[in-house]
Amino acid sequence: MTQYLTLEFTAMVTGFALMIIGLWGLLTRKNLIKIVIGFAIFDTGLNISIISMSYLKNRTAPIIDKSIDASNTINLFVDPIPQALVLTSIVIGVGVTALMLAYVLRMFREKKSLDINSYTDLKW
Amino acid sequence: MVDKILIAAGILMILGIFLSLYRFIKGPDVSNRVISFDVMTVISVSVIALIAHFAGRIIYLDVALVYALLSFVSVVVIARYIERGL
Amino acid sequence: MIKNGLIFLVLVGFTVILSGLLINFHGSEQLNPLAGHYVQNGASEVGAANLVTAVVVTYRGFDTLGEVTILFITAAIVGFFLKARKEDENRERSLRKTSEILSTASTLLVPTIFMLGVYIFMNGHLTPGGGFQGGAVIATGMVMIIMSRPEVKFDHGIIAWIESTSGVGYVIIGVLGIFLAAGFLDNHVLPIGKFGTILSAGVIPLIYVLIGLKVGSELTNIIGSLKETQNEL
Amino acid sequence: MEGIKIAGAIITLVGAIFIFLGGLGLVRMPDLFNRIQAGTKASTLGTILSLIGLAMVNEGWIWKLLIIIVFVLITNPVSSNMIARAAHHRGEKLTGQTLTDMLEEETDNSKEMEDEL
Amino acid sequence: MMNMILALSFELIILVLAIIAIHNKSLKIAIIATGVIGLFASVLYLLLAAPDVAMTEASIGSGLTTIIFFYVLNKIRKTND
Amino acid sequence: MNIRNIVNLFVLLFLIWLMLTGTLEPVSIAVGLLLAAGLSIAFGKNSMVFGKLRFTPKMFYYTFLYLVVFGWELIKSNFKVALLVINPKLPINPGIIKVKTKLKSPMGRMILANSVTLTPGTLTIDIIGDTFYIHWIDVKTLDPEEAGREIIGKFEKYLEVIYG
Repeated sequence: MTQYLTLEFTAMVTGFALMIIGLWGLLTRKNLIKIVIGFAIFDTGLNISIISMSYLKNRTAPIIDKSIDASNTINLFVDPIPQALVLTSIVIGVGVTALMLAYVLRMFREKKSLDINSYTDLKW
Repeated sequence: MVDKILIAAGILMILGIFLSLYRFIKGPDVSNRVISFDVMTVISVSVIALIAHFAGRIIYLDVALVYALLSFVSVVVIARYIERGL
Repeated sequence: MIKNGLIFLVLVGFTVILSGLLINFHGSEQLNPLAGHYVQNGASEVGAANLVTAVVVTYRGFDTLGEVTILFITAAIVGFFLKARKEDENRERSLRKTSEILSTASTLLVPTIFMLGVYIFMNGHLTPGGGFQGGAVIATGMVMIIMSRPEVKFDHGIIAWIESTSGVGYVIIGVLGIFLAAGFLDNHVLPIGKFGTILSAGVIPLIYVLIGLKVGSELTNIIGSLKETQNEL
Repeated sequence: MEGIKIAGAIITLVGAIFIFLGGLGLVRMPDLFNRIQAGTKASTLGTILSLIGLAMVNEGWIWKLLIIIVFVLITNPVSSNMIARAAHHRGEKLTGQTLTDMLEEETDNSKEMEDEL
Repeated sequence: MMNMILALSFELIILVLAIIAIHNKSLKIAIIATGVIGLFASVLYLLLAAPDVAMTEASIGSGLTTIIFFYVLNKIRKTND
Repeated sequence: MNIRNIVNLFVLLFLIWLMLTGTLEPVSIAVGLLLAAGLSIAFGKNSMVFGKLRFTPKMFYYTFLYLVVFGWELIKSNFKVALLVINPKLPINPGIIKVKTKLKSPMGRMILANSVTLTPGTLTIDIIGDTFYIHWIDVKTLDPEEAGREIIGKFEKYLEVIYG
């Protein structure tokens, strides 16, 4: 039991649960903006699970300052590579969200409706 | 000794966040939820400072500064939306 | 009905895949070899105290260039889709006025916010900051200006000029790295300097200033086009 | 030295108690304006006290904590004022115990506006 | 131990808010809930020793996303004045 | 273009830079001076509120007095509202009243409104002309004069000296 009660494991569970909740919203909601919100939640869950993979027990952030012994960094720091990855992923995420919202506005201009069932032009 | 007192303080802050979460779930309309959002972020600033103390890193405090600033601007945008000024 | 069943099946399948991943997840005790190399030699090779910055700007600098390009394309598409509305003065006048407290406080807050943004991207190699965060803070300052004076219009020409100039500057610094140092986007174009001071780590502060200006102007552009597009309904 | 640290920790604890009372006020008060009064104000003082306490516990953190305190002191009243103003403009219901509303007379256009979004 | 308590509470809060964000009928409430998820996720990143990511999430993922959502919502709401 | 305006903004921004970096290295100070100069020239002409400040010894003395009074009021009224919250009967008596202010400068009015908002028990809702509309959790009087003395009188006399 106690082996599962660690910071990285619970954060991983949270990230996966957020991904499932986001997917649920993405698939079941009818409102276009709700679908974009589901996407944003999915994105956050994904980022949380990647970061929880980079965490190592009892270590600290990879930034050298006065409170850190600079010769022993390999035993003090967590993994910096997933952090750099997620940093860029968040910025891309906001760009994609803005793009989706611009599409939503454009679609709304055509049909004056936010319900996804009224867009049947390409449905088969 | 110091750390024990600070752990008690942290638990009280978490309870405060849970109480405002109750208001967020219950709150009859949007304005009440925005108030709850505001209170949660103000409490979180001191939680971040507490985390910085337990980690022993001064650099974490920069995050608290950005956090306070961005939530303030979000609240102002939401308020302007509510009063139709956006 | 069939559709709901399919959605349920997709969610259950996703849950099964994720729980399979979760069971095999063990927190590791040691850094893997690549991360170990970055952590051990990052400070001496690059000269940046913040190793995440070292990875973002130098070791994986090419990815960052691509990412900034993606953000630029996104801002361009948003601006293309949302054309500016026709001039209707009536709507501007029907908006509720800003409160006096906000407009007075913003004269105090806006310079402070800009100073904070500049601090964040100038100190990206020493503190948890950098171009992306600083750019977002600068865009927030622009939002604050709109909030306090709704009638203000951004000059898209100046924003586009800042954006393209900083983008070109970023690429030029990268190309200079080929001639003056070991390769594209190498940071030894300028001397490394004393570890832990503001003007150290080669060209990392310069690159982060350029990224900050570029990201800030792109996000400002997105918000500006969302503000100035026509009202539906 | 140790005494100053313990005093700082106790100040942080007092701040945490104020934060908790702010949350309690947010739950118990009957309408929006009273919730702002009890909630955001108490938690602002609580945050300031706990940051001061942490500045006493960790030497060398004072300047950065001080700038956070100044920032919270400037921004927090502005944001709660904005929410209160917007809600009053929308025609937020006041609690039955309210004695008087002198702003109601000034704003004649405080019609109830419904929107379904 | 403190970190564990804080992390568990924030994870619980994030999950509750995610369910509110998907389940609630009102779009405004869903957007505010998404913003709060971003803010608490940034505290969680800080607990997982990633201050850079925490700062990015607080500034971009939470703040600017909320602002963009509200601008879009402002464009498509029914104006009755 | 007001020179005093730009200089005041420059001093403010440079102090913020010093507090943020927390070092006294010459290079850092030089960078901070450059940045503060650039930003204050860029924003100086839009924000006319700083030009009113005059740095005299009297002003510093009154600022100090104001901070002491404000801190004392903050703590006192916080305890009052905290006792209200934990009281099971919740004996509140709220209402929105109006008070008139004598202050003219925008900065002084903003600081007055923020001080009123920060002390629990009173909350500025709107400012129309010279009138502050204040939500008071425990209304004692409906008369604007008396309410003004009760709520803003203690702050106003210091701010009047500081901001003229």
